[in-house]
Amino acid sequence: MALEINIDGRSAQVTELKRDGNLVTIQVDDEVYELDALKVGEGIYSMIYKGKSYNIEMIESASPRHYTVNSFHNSYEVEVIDAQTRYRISRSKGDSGDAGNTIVSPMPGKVVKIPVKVGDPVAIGQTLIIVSAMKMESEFKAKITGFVKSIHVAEGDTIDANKVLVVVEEETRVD
Amino acid sequence: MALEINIDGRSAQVTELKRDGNLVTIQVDDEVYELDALKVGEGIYSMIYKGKSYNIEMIESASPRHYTVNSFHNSYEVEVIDAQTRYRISRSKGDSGDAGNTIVSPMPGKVVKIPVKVGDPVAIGQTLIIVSAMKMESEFKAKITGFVKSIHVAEGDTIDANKVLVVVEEETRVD
Amino acid sequence: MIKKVLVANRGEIAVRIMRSCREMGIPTVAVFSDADRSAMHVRYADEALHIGPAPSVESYLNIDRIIEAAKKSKADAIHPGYGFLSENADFSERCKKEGIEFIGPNPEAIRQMGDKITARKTMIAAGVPVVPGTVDKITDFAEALKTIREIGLPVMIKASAGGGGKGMRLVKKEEDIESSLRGARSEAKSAFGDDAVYIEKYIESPHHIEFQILADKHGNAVHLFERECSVQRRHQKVIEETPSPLLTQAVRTEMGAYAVAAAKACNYHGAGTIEFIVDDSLNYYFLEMNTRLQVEHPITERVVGVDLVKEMINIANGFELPFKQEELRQSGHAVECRIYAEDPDQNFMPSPGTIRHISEPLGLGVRHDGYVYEGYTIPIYYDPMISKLIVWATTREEAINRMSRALHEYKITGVKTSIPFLARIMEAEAFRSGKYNTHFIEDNKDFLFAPHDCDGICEDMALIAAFLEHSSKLEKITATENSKPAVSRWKDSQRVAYI
Amino acid sequence: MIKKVLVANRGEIAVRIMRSCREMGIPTVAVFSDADRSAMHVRYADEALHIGPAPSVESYLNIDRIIEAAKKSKADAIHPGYGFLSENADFSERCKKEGIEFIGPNPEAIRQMGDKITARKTMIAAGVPVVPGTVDKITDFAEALKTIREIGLPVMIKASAGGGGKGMRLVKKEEDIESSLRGARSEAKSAFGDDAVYIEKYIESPHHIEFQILADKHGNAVHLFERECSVQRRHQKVIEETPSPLLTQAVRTEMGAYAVAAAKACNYHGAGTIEFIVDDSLNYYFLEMNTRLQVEHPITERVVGVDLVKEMINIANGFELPFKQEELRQSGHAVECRIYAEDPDQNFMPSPGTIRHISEPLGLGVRHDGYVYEGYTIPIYYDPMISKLIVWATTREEAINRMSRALHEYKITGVKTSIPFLARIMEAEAFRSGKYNTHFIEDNKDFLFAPHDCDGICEDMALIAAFLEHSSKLEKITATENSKPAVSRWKDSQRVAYI
Repeated sequence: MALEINIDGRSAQVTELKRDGNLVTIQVDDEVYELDALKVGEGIYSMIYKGKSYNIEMIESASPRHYTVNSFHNSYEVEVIDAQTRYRISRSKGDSGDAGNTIVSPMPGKVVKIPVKVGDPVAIGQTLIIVSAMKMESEFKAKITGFVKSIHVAEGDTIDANKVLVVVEEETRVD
Repeated sequence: MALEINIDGRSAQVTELKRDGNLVTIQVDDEVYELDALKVGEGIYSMIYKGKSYNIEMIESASPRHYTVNSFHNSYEVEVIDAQTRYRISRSKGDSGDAGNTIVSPMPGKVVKIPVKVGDPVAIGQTLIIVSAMKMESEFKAKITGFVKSIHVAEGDTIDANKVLVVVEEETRVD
Repeated sequence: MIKKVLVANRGEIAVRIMRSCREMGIPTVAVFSDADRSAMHVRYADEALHIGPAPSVESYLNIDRIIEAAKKSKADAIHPGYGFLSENADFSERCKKEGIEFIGPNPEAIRQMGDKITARKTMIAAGVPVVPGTVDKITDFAEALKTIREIGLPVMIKASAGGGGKGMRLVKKEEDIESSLRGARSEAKSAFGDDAVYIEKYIESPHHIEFQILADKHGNAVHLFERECSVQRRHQKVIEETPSPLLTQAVRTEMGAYAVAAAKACNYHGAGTIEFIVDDSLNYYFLEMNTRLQVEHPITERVVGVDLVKEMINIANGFELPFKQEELRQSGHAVECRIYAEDPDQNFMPSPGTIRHISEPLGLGVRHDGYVYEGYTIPIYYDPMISKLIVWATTREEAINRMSRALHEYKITGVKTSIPFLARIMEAEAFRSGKYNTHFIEDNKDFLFAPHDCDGICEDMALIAAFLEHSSKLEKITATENSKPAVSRWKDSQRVAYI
Repeated sequence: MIKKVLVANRGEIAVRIMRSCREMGIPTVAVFSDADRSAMHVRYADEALHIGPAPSVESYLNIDRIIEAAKKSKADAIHPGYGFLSENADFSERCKKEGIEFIGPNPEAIRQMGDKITARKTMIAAGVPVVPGTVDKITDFAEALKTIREIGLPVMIKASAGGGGKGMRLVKKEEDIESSLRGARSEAKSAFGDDAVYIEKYIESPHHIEFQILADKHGNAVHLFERECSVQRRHQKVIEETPSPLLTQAVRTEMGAYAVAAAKACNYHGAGTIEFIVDDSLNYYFLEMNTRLQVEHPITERVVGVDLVKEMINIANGFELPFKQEELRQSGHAVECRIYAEDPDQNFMPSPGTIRHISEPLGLGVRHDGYVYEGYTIPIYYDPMISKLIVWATTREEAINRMSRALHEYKITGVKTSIPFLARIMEAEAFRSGKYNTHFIEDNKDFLFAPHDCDGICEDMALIAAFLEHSSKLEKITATENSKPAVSRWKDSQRVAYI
């Protein structure tokens, strides 16, 4: 199996060459890793590579193709690029679709600013909306590159938790 | 739904009268309990009854009908008596069957004594075999009432872990 | 004697209070909102009562519902924790009226210290140093000049009617006084139609240092030394330690005496905290008093060897303090890190969600005060703090190394946390040397937010883990698909082709 | 200076050692057997090497494989923990030969104290009290009589060739000496053909009290006071505390001095423990020396404020002890409970299995040294100890209440544990009053194994929980069945009818 995976802007080709239980040989771009990789708990991996022990924690994001991965003290945003995968996973989850493109308020608050409008092209990391809650302002940023499809609130609105705020439409990709 | 449940020798009839989420009304023999019962984790229940908070921990035994239940500081051995249940669960688990009647060595050791022979009738709690391991002797007792179906080791044998030692055949029950 | 305590709070502090009650053999009553049925404080308490919907104003801030719950459960005392109703004088008064012991100060003390102007005047009367400045507005130029010279530079001139930075001037040099004063007044005049100003001493590199006090109902009061709370973001404390690396023994003794004087000045009883602002030259000024238990109280407990919640309950019971000032000592060094469900890389945005896996930090010198468990969903309605990690060691250096170690082994999946950010602070030179003030995070942001260097191997390991996790997910889905009836397969292919 | 430590152990002690190494900035190497790939010490270490199959003799006890792993990982020191190779003189010697620092005593000290007769003779030579008795067998009646009168009653007369209770007599009264001696000798003669006997002082209500010592390579040695270890089952410690409720300050000082003398007598360096047997009248006798770190070392660490593993590493590095005897003090009270995966109601049978859920005890005064995590399967090959729970408080009573509280909040599902049994001990009058000896569990078994009384409500709650768990399981199965093709339904009905 091979997957194209984006990590903090870098796009890497990851290919499994061999697997024997938790002993795997995996190629990451030009580098071949022979390692002992064991899943020891929900989202917890123990890796032994060249005798060194690494602990990796995965946090699945709202979207099934996005992960936050803690490796040592670093935290990486990881996105799997694979149309087939995207299709299969979204289908297996029913109609809920890929939530990565939908900004939902995690808590009740007040809309401070919406620096985009419907139809605007947006890039990963671009601020879509600023919400004030728990005595602080939170900036919600685009997790994908695409276009603003819809905006469901206005500046100054008081919002409930779990309300859809902004939806971004992903750029269509044909494989 | 109603289940007959054995607890430390007492046989109780437990019937669900009403359920609205975690608010349930359950009758235990003659007593009717209206309570708030919430499963908060694997085998962990939080119960609020008449304003009091109870924490119950369940440990599933080898058999799907047997549980060890910790309630407050007490520990109870619980057995669900229900032919339909027994059948369904054992079928859903494939051919592994009901393991409650099979004594398996949890660790390597040496057989010290086997006080029963094939064909003997045995009662719950009766000692079937004594094994010495980790510098201590462990008595393995019958978890069900029935007959000794087979004995797979002899006194003085050195045994490996996970070896079947004694099998008890359950008394057949027709509902 | 208190026979049953209702804890009018939630989260880690509710559980922490119940722990001490349990050790004292006092049954506890939890109250919970719709969002908190599965919360640890409900599971931990001997009794639990539902008090209303998720929003705090309808539950944890609803005095009537809480009093009702206390009566229903026959609780004869209420511990308010911190936040919520803990500094609400009306609640303390209501408890008194209902014959329920409020485990905290009397309503008069809460009111007196809750109002900034009254608190400031009380402290001045008690001889406690306050930030020098004018209390009343100044309209006369000559008077303003005189006041500035009395206070000494640097000062901040602020428009009395102002806000938003208009009519505000920071004056650092003698030669700028007159022009700044003129500029501030004319700007204030044109912006607000009023040229009145007030003047405050400007503290350039402020340290936030607070003193813990305990006072009984018999007029005895002691301080339990200081907590250094200067590591802050958005005026919220992130890391606290004791002893403060800044204070000298002489200044500590002085400030402690003032803290006791402050408590006595408002006829205080219970546990309280006197907050000071301290400059690099160890000038210190009363800032405010918190008339409650503080989030960071555990570091004091560890270094002084006192259970503050038990002392609060004993004080509420009318007991005299069991120790005198001269019997109290600071032993070793303690550090606390507050663990938040938040994303430091996204401006500390709260990250509520479901906890999937926790590895708690354990071992020598580690105290962990938390309330979340695996499978628990952190509600979106309340504070995003997950837990407090407290370490103790014989020296400050060892304590910092121990905190690094504890943070290293503290792993949570499911939500993002501040753990990696806190670990980074433990490595920052300014923190390790003890030379930091409230500007610490801002001053060190390049270091604190820089990725760790591990020769690309961490990144590749992250990629491999993501690959394994994702591919096992794909395999599961494929397995499920293969078991479906064949009839839908053709349709699938069609859709795949057109995507 | 030690640059990298290989920990030749597993479980909680391996992780505990790695914690201190991490705090010191020393990288660690884990070794693991086939059964331990997923164990915490492998995850915790900086490096990890596989050393062999699950049985200890082929892995953790295999000196060659461990030395090989140390060389491969370039570890310049090995910490053996407790158990396994920790008291193996050959291993210590081999390390020395390979140029690897063994973090523990030299092989000569291990050998000298490992052999009971040599140890006893060394102690007698050093003036340390040993259990009075004859070392060589006695064949002469008059000599036996004389020896008994020297030792003093009660004594135990044992057949020199004997075993199984034959030829054994407990003598409590003066008038029984002669008849007992005759009886023992004639019984021994008929049973073994040899009437030689030996005589030992009989300690009626023995207490097991041990002293922690630390000695450097420069001849300095101190003791870190005692640990009371009398709560035992099958000669295995269950609960330890310090200070001992039995000792007086005068006896403590005496015993401590003897412990230091014992360490010096065998030219010891590192951490070690001198075990004493103590009777109700505070007569004490050397029992044996453990030439390693003890399971129960954390209670000493807490009360004295010392990290024993760090001290061991510093000693191995050749440093002098950083403190003198007169600088060490006991502060407050600490208690440790050993948490085993076992079933106290079934004669403490080990209960290996997979951990499904853990709620760790947290909060003030609690230290937890564990290594299991949710989803971890406790292997059947090694010790069934899951963790050690250590509490500290200002007084013994508060420490016991705190331990009760901590045990109450410590919940594990998946395996049976000794937690409820330990909680019961904390409520036992004999334990609470401090009046207990090694017969404690046997003497109090009626209380310790009796169910808690809660008016039948606990039993009904257990029934309700079992009902809910089982019925939700049934619903899941039913749901799965309903999604199956209809063709097998008829067959199902047939089988149901015939069951």
